[in-house]
Amino acid sequence: MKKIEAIIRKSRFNEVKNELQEVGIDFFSFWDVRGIGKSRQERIYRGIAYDTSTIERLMISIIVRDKNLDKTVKAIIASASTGNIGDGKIFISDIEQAYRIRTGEMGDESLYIKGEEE
Amino acid sequence: MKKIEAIIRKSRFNEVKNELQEVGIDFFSFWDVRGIGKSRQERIYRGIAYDTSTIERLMISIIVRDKNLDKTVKAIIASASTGNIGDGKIFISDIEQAYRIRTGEMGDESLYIKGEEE
Amino acid sequence: MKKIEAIIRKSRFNEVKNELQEVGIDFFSFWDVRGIGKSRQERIYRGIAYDTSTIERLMISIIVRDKNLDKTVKAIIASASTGNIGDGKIFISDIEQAYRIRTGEMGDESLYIKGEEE
Amino acid sequence: MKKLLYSSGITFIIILLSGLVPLMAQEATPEPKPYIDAGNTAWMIVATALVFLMTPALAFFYGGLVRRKNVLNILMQCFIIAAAITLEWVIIGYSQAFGSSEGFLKPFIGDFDWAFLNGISINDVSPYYISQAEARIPHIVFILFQCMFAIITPALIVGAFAERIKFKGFFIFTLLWALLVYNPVAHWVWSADGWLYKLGALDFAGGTVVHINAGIAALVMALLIGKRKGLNGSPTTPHNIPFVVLGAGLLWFGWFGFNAGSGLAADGLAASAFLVTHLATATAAFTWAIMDWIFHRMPSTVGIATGAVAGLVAITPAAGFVGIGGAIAIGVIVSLVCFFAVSHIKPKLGYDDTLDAFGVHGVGGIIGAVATGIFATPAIQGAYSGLLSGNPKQLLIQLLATGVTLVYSGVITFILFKIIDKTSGIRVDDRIEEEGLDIYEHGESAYN
Amino acid sequence: MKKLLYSSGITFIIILLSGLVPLMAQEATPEPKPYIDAGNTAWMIVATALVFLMTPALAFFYGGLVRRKNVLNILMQCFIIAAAITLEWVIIGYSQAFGSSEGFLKPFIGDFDWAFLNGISINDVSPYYISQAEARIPHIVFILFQCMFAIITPALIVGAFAERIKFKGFFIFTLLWALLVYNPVAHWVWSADGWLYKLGALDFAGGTVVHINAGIAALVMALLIGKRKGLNGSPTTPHNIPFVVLGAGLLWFGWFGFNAGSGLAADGLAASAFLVTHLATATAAFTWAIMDWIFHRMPSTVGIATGAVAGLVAITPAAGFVGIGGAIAIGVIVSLVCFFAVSHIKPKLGYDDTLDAFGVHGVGGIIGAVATGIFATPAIQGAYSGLLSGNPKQLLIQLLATGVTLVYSGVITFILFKIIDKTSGIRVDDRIEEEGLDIYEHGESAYN
Amino acid sequence: MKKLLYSSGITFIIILLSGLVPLMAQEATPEPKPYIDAGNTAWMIVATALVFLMTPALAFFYGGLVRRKNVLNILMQCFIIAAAITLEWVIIGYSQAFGSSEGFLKPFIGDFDWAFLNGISINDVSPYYISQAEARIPHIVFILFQCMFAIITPALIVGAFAERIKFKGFFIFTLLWALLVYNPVAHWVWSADGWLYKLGALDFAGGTVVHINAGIAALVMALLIGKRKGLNGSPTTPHNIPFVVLGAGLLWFGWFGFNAGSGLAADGLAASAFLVTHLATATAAFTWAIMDWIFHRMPSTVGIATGAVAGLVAITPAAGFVGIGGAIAIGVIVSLVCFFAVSHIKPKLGYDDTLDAFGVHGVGGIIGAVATGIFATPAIQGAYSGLLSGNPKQLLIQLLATGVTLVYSGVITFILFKIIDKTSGIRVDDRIEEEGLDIYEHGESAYN
Ligand SMILES: Nc1ncnc2c1ncn2[C@@H]1O[C@H](COP(=O)(O)OP(=O)(O)O)[C@@H](O)[C@H]1O
Ligand SMILES: Nc1ncnc2c1ncn2[C@@H]1O[C@H](COP(=O)(O)OP(=O)(O)O)[C@@H](O)[C@H]1O
Ligand SMILES: Nc1ncnc2c1ncn2[C@@H]1O[C@H](COP(=O)(O)OP(=O)(O)O)[C@@H](O)[C@H]1O
Repeated sequence: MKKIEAIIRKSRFNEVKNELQEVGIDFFSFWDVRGIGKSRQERIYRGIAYDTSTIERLMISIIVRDKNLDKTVKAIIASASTGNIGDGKIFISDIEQAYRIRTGEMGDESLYIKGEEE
Repeated sequence: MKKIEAIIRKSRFNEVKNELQEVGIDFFSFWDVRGIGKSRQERIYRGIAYDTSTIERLMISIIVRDKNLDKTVKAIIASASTGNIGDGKIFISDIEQAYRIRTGEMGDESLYIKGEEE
Repeated sequence: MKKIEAIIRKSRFNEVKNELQEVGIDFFSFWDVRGIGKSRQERIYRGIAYDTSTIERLMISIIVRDKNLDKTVKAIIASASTGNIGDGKIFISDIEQAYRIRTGEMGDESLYIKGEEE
Repeated sequence: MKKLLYSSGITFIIILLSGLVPLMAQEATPEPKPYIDAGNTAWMIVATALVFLMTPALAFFYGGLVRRKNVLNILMQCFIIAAAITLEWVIIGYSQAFGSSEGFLKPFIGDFDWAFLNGISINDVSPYYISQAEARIPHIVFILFQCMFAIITPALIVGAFAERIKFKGFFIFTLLWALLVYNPVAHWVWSADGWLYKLGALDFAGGTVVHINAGIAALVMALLIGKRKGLNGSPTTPHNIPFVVLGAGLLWFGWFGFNAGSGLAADGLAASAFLVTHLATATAAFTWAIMDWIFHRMPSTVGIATGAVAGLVAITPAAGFVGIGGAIAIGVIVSLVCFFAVSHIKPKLGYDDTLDAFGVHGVGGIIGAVATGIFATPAIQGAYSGLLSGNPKQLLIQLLATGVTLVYSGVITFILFKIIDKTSGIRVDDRIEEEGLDIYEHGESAYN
Repeated sequence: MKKLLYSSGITFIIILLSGLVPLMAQEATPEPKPYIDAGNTAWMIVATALVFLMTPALAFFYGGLVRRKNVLNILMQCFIIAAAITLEWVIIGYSQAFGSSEGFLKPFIGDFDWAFLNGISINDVSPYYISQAEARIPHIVFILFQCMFAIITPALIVGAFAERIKFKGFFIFTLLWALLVYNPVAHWVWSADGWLYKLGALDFAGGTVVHINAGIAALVMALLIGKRKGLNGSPTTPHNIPFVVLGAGLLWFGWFGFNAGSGLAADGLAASAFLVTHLATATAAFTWAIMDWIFHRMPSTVGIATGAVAGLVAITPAAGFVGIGGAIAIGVIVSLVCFFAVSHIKPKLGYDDTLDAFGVHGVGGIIGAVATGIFATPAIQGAYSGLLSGNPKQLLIQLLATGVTLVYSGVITFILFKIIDKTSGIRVDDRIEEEGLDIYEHGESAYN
Repeated sequence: MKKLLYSSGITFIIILLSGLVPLMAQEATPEPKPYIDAGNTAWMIVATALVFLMTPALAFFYGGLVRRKNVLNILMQCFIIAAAITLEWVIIGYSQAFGSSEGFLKPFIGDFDWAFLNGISINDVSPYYISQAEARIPHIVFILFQCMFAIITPALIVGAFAERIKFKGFFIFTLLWALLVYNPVAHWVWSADGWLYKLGALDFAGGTVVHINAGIAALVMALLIGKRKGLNGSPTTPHNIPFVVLGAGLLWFGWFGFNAGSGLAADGLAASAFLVTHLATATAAFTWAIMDWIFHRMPSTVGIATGAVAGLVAITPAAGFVGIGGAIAIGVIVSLVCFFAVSHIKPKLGYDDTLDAFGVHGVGGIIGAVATGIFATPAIQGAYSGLLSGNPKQLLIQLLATGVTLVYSGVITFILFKIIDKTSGIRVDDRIEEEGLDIYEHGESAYN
């Protein structure tokens, strides 16, 4: 199993979500993050300017079975890209074990619903 | 050392926290995430329905020494499960190194307070 | 490539950010987390006290090339430490692959901007 | 429930036995020619707007206290009450509450003569007045002022069954409750024909009609609908305490209209009502903070806001009758009692009144109604005095009015719950309760 | 656009042909000695403050609906409008809108006599009045009351181009629009010299001057500035719905000043305006909830808030002329029409009126203006009646006033857009739109 | 500090030397029979409610500016001030501030005659009035109106030591400060016996008594309590800017009661005060936005909100004395000066006045008090004129009043700090400062 962590633009979320569903990825989690980027933007506070440019991004975390890794990455790149600086990154890492809390199922099994396997 | 990432129901948080303390896990971090699930729920905006079902979940991240892995996972499954769809998942991955910022201690040592080892 | 996850005090964020830029780490993501710590603090709700002490921390996630790992960790420890309990932790794990969404570049290449390599 | 029935029964008997029920009818003295006075009208229009504002204020007070997944449900309930009860009030409510009828029903409910405000025209002078016999306000202003009371009362109940009620069931309940409970009780206490009014029950701005009435309905609903899942009685954390404070602040502000407006004129009585309202509220808020400080070594924001609301509730029926001493006493007492009701008694009894609609409004209203019978002083309005001014009768009358309201509102609420539960259903599915009412009942989430 | 021009043209012709344009000049009857009445003044000072509050309220209503990254931009726009238009109004606006001038311009615009409120002193009695000939308010209060209207009108437009306009371009547009559109149209309709006023157009509190005027400007701006990037027409999720409700609640509250204040006195007319305002709003809110319920099996919070605002808009021009029946009818109609305008027509036409400034204020204002011509009844103000009271002329006059406002405001807005677009530029860069206007236009982010 | 002492000393001497201290006592002309007027009472009741609202408004203005972990602490401080000062005011404060006493103390402080509002009854007419000798308001309304001023003044100070003060120490300080600073200074300036009043110092709505008084206390507290940890002087990011705007909007709204109510009647003077308040505020807000625009190429929301508050502060003492020209001048000047005070002078001097309580209220109040001496014109109130109307004396008197208030409030604050610091302690532990006051001082967190 692999973990895919993608940092994407908030405005591309709908596209990414739809594209993932297209390729059969139905479950994932996401949350708001802020990114530090190169392009500094000045902040103002009552006439004092200070520098803390952060940009809002969405972190998407998907754990997939190995065989689904490629298509998932491709789906994200295809749907999250705008071609402009700031499109974000995708990082892949290894997951040693997974459990489904409800049933206690382990491993690959915990990641799909039996009988619904695409 | 292993990282345990558990996605649980917000309403089970207190149970999970207590259960973890039972088994001696005193430190962990958590934050709000949203999950995409299968059960779609319609959204309404001024008479327009559109589909973006997300459900609120809590992500818990715990880094433990290898020997504590099993009991921690068990504690979470026991306390977070309701038996209904949506109970969430637990994912295990490897942590190569850990540091305690305050002291600079590394490795296993950074994860427990000396003299308090359970 | 390595992932560095640091849980730090919110009040040290500016120092950490500046220190990271000093050593050439220009990109990272962060978000709010809550930590469960040992020092319990009572909560009150309309005359009922209950116990759920959580403290606010910042999670910083940085993916770096292997050669940058050490200096990054050092930079964080140096800038995030106050010497008091609660300074937080740093965890290192392995990243197998990385993509830049905008260009589709993979691996180390996706982590720096060509021609700007420090 | 049983106990309540019992004790109010006893009260009733006492009063009958002691022959204490002379018709101390505050009959309208024959007045020369009432006219619309611009100054009084100016104040009462504003007071009406202020009372209106209390419903959004309450929505925020309650909305901040619930969990993040249910805040819109609260706001929505308050909002639809504002909309639907306004219609109900114009169509039929005002006529039933403040109109008169003939025969047996006269002391109990009005008829349909003023349905759709029929026959009430733009320059009519209000037939109701309190402190100025001639310089009055337009009838329409009185209708509107009362409309805002009719709105906020069912909105108070919302706190009891928050986080687990079906929107449809809630809506049917609210509408029926307004028709079957609010309108009659308002008639009893405030209509010139009402039997409690004729008996001499004092309720300046709505202790009985508004707070006791809503409070007991809240208790019954909380008991019947049952506890929220998976809490084991531990309180949930308010999702947005600044909203609670915003709500409390706006309630305090709007309540000046509620109480100081209830004299229906801009005069010394309004000033006095304003003063005791402000003072009792400050005292109650401060007392609650002290209790927190004593019991937990630190005062909490939710606590002080709750204390303020408790003070506002308790002074409401007394606002036009008591002086500074009474106000301070009421503030201290209500805060002490509500503090224990909410923090000690409720957990012990184990019902789940989510936002303490009973613990604050019910208990606070009862204290206020009773305290009116104790502290009313002729220094404020010459005609009215309480126990401490040598008129123990008043206290008994207040107890009677309280008891009757508790019984009536409690029983009808019980019946309404049972009917709605059997027909359209009243409690949401577990899954909806878990995931939040906002998404499943309204298709929205509050923060995105 | 074309259609609008066309139909208002026809209306114009009809009126001319049927010779329906007698000067039904509501000339001031020679009055004894007007004086400043404390009661009326008390109410109107408060009404002025209430109308002021509507601009922050609108800021929250709109601000809650946009995405998190653009909320400050909305708040900032509303805030700077409040600041800049106040200055503009005192310096020149009031004089142009309500002052008189000589010769050809007299029916169209005032001159500079009252610039800097020159010659208006502290104890002057308001030359404008509606329902009380003698007991009036200070002139300064009238100026201030109207100032708040001048502020909120351009603030309404903000909803149309939200999330993608340059602050500088927006600011220049707003200032020019106030000078070239708001002031003249206010003069036409409300000045004693205004040609629409003399024609007998009825606009109690600003259906034509405020809502139609702003609504059509909003539509033109939305069409010209183009859609937001990357949405494919799907609506964005409001970032903070409690703020939307807070805004709607405060708008409802403040609107009592807007409408019940527009009679400029604390009397029966104010009461009646308050009543129909409250009733139409409640009806519209309720109707919208029902529509949501029918079409989506659940009522939404944003929906009911939108319905309430639509009701407030539509009753505005009618508030001093219609009775209860008219109010309910207006509430139902506006809610139905706006519901479909927003949920069906807009998506089909495909323009991106971000927060439905046209769909709610434009459409609602038109319905209100027309409905005034239909439902106005002499039971409220003896001199005015509409179609259903046997005066079809009024309806035609209302249509004419509506048409003229649509054309004039639309055309000038078009021209202003083109000029500003060519000079200082009006749409932000893609990157700024993507990352949010708050950071790039104001150097701040809302929540930290 | 030293400088201040010095310069106010000089002022004092100048005045003494030039023999400019004739008793220009504005003695009450013997009036026929004052009575309670409904119109004036209507307005003043509402004005009182509006001033009350300013404290919650301030709580949000301040609360939005602090970091997320300290917002409840701010709200709590404002809330408990509202509660405790109300009690203090009724028990003793009003008597000391507005009562009279005999002998040496007469010009400096009232006695205990009116303690617990003893002897003041419901239909008493206010002994204080400004613009209407006979048609007055109830005494109780005056007491309440002034109560709200007594509440907001210490609440202003909160901004200076935000994010690092012990709740207990804060509370003791506030109570003592109200007794030892606010009540006497109010007596000096506003009581008919007060020495500054008799000297002819003008302070329409509280420039000296409220803003300078609180501002200098804020500065002293900020200096003594020391900087927050770990900031190195860089400002912290406001955690919720919409709350800041909400607070500023409600402050602007409530301030109409503050200033236009300070004439104690609904008349031309109230209208004029409303006008100059609104105008100066708009001007100041706009000016600040322009400064932001010039210095940072973009106007910020916090900036424009701060500018508005600065304008409100500065116009306060002048509201009943200046015309349009004066209002615009004051708006521009205060915004320019406060902008630099906050953005340039404070960072250089290096004290940590968290929310610029001194930089905005202190500096703004001084500007307002002085400007009153410059711009006061007999066109508003015939008896009062300033430098530009040929009365340089007034300016000197204003400087004297300002200087005396700065010295007195500063010195007593200094002493109070030292005493409390030594006894109960005043600064929280580092750990609490780091983790936030909300959890450690109140057992709550704002958002969950
Ligand atoms: N090495 C990294 N570690 C963690 N987050 C990163 C890293 N690189 C980029 N990000 C995140 O991705 C966001 C966008 O990436 P960026 O590099 O600006 O886009 P692009 O690759 O198009 O230049 C950043 O704001 C940051 O949140
Ligand atoms: N493969 C996954 N990757 C990331 N998050 C997941 C994954 N599977 C589930 N989740 C998270 O867990 C939540 C609940 O899981 P779900 O599969 O609905 O429960 P159950 O296993 O009981 O059917 C989801 O809403 C989502 O946030
Ligand atoms: N093993 C862990 N897993 C996840 N988060 C942790 C772990 N240990 C500490 N943290 C996080 O770091 C924060 C601070 O760490 P703490 O141990 O209190 O500091 P210190 O090392 O100085 O004693 C905690 O509140 C928690 O959020």
